[in-house]
Amino acid sequence: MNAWIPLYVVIPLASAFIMAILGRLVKNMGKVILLIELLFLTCLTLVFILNSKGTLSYNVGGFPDVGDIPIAIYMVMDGLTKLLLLIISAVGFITALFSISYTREYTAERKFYILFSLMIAGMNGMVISGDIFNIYVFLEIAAISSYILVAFGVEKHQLEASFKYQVLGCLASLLILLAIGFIYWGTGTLNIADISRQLPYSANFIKFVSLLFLVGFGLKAAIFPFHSWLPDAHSSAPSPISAMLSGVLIKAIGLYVIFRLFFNMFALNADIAMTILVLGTLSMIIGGLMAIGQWDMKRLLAYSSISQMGYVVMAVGIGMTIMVKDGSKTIAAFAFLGALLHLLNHSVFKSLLFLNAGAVEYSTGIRDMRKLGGLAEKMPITSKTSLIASLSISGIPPFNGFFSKLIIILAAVRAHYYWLAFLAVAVSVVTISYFMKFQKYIFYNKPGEYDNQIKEVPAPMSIAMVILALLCLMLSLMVIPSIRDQFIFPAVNVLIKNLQYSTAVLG
Amino acid sequence: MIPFILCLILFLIGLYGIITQKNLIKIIIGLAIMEYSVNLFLIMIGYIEGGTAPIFAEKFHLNNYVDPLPQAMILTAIVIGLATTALLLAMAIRLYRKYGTFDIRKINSLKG
Amino acid sequence: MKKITLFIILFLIWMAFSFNLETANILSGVFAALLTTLIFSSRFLTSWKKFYNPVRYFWLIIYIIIFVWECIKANFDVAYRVLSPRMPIKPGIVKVHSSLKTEIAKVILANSITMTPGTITVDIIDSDLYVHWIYVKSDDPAYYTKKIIGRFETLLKRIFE
Amino acid sequence: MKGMTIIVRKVTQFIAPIIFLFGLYIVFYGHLTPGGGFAGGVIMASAFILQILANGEILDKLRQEESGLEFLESGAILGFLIIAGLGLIISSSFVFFSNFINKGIVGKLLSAGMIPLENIIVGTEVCAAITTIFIALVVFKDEVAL
Repeated sequence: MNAWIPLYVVIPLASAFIMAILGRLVKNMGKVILLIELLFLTCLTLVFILNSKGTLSYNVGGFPDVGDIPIAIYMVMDGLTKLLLLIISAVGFITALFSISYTREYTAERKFYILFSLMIAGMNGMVISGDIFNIYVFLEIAAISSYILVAFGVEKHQLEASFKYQVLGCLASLLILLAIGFIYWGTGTLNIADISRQLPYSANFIKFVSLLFLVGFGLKAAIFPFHSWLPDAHSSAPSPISAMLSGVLIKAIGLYVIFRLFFNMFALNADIAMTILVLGTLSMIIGGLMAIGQWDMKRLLAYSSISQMGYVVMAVGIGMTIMVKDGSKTIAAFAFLGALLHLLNHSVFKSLLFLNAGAVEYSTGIRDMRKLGGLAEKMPITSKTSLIASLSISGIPPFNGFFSKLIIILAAVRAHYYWLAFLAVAVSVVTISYFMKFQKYIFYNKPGEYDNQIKEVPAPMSIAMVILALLCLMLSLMVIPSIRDQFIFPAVNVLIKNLQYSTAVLG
Repeated sequence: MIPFILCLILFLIGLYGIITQKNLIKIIIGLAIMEYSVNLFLIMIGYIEGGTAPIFAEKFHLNNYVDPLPQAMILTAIVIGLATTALLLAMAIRLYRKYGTFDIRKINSLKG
Repeated sequence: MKKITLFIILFLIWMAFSFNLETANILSGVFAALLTTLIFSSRFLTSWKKFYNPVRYFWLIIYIIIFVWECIKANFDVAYRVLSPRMPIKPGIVKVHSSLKTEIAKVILANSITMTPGTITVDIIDSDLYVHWIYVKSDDPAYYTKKIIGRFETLLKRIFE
Repeated sequence: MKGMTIIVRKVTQFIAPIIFLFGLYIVFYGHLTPGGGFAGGVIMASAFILQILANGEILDKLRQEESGLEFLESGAILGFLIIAGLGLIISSSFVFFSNFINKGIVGKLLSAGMIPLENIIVGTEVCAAITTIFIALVVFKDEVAL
């Protein structure tokens, strides 16, 4: 199986440049190649999840270790990686399906698919790479293509949002690079597994570097004090890209790396754990409260992303604090289960909501909720799928959002963080309220003033939305123990058995 | 020690530029300055007093050459920095076409 | 023919860069020179025939000697003006009429003037050179034309025309 | 865009091919001397940039050149991936980026296995990319406001 690992980077990169060459000769080549590529990657990931246990590692270039110092670039595939790869390729596939009709309005349609594929390559490479410098390189590939995709329509607000996103993104990348420099200075290696073996180095050094990493990747993940770019960038982008950014990108290039670095690279640290817990809680509350006041539907969804990511970060923070205090591993595992399940679920329902918003915008050309209304009869598929997504994100049974939120709240209670459990419930109520607003003003209020005849969106868009809505229901099955053990538990194990990473990778 | 302090000062100059300047181009220049300071920091990590270049030649000593890995990292970082700077400049030109100004206070169609 | 000229020049430059006579090096030199020739030949100098005239090279050597001599003289002149406490400068831009016909000769003349300390060519418009001079000795056009470009011009005519 | 004065134009005519040749030299000797694909590619691109700046170009022609360069760029990256992927297929243990060509004697031009090939591809790519960036910025600046 090991030889298949580099394909996660090779295939998206190669197909991007094949599109660039063949795309100008054959029309619609890009769409076909992108869909095939993402379908293949999804199947490959499923095969990996179902067939292989434990950690796989692969060294690029085939240089053998000298003594016990790893020289080659490592690619590592463990439970957490597989989960993220599944999210990236599956949501990517559905979003690409949606884009087929959505992108017709663009003049440089071909380039959209090239950049999409490059973004996939960057995220895959980032998730799969085993050393921090390659994480930085792939981070930049993903980030640069996302900067361009945000501004793809070259309208006023898109350019402005993209510029803001770029300045903060560059700042984050520089801080990350600086932190990587410090790590190399302190340890003389870049391989994550090898760095974690070089422990212990001085506590102040670790705190300083962790702070740099936390700010850098916090900016990429839009955790609370660093979130200011997200509402602009995610709401201005073309809708499939908003779905990719909110559903996948902030997880793959932000949260994933935070988990990987703070669990597997650094030893767990009480201060960092507390910081993560507090930041997660704050972004959960503030994102939720900011979302209520929004009238632009995509902006509302963007703020809701901050809030939902806050849930994930908070749950991970709960688990971290328990593990730092040497508390019960079962409760910590429970918290991580909730976090990762919510990560998976959020990628499904948030991309679905952004696709719904995109469908509404595609048909009516309006994004302001006050001018919309009464679309439930005219756009039945969009309306029903968005209802499912809204119920799911608000945590109504039997949809997937309910289970993950329930697990997070239960974990908070079992860890004796009663006030966090209370806040999580309260924010859940806030979530319900702003999604009721979303539903009411777009689909059920009195009809707005539309110039043209409103029709349901074309077939590929509807199919994409229906698949995601079905996934919203099906992911509830993740709580069944046998499925959970197959999909989520390997990922939870990576976080729980945080010190076994280096032995698993380097042997 | 002094080179590291100078490097930090360069970093702070760039940060100051990003935070205080109102002109898009000046913000980009601030970012570029920060990037150079980080690159400079990386190259100083690998430096050895009196070390030779890490090239296999007659004068090569196995125990006295500067670390080539930070240099490879910097080359990569420079390429990435080139891409980001070029993209930022392209965006700035497009923004100038739309708004007719580089002043960030007048570019504010996004609110909330 | 223009392409062959460019090719030969480039190949010689390649050999000067690499300075070894391995087969692989010569072959790569041929390849590199060929590629460069194909890309740049359309924009290369039009008067390539002059490269094959040995008399011109002779005059070129003489020109270089004279140019270096003029440079040394001008260096002392400028050094005197810089070091002298009274600062005897009187800067100004003068328009110098050149009787050179070809563009390349005019450009070489302008560059020579610029490289000589104390004078800088600002622009060439048709056959007039605008020269910034550190000490404008006289207002008489005949005088300063002779002073600035007199010795260069005759030689350049022999080299390039 | 407009060109520059006759001095710059005439000097460029003579100097641009030499700059380009020097870039090629840096690329070809990348595995023996300091430099390599990236540095050589930048030098090569500077020859083109110098020419465009000195002589000036018509916007339509620049657009045409840009699309041609895009083709070259994508092809170069694809070539790099193919070379890297050949290692995956040819070498016995499925090693991505494996250096399977004979490595030769240190110090000779034909040595170091695939590294010279990779240098040449990187040089092409960087040259095309930097020229594209320059042309794109010129086009953005000169085109009529939308």
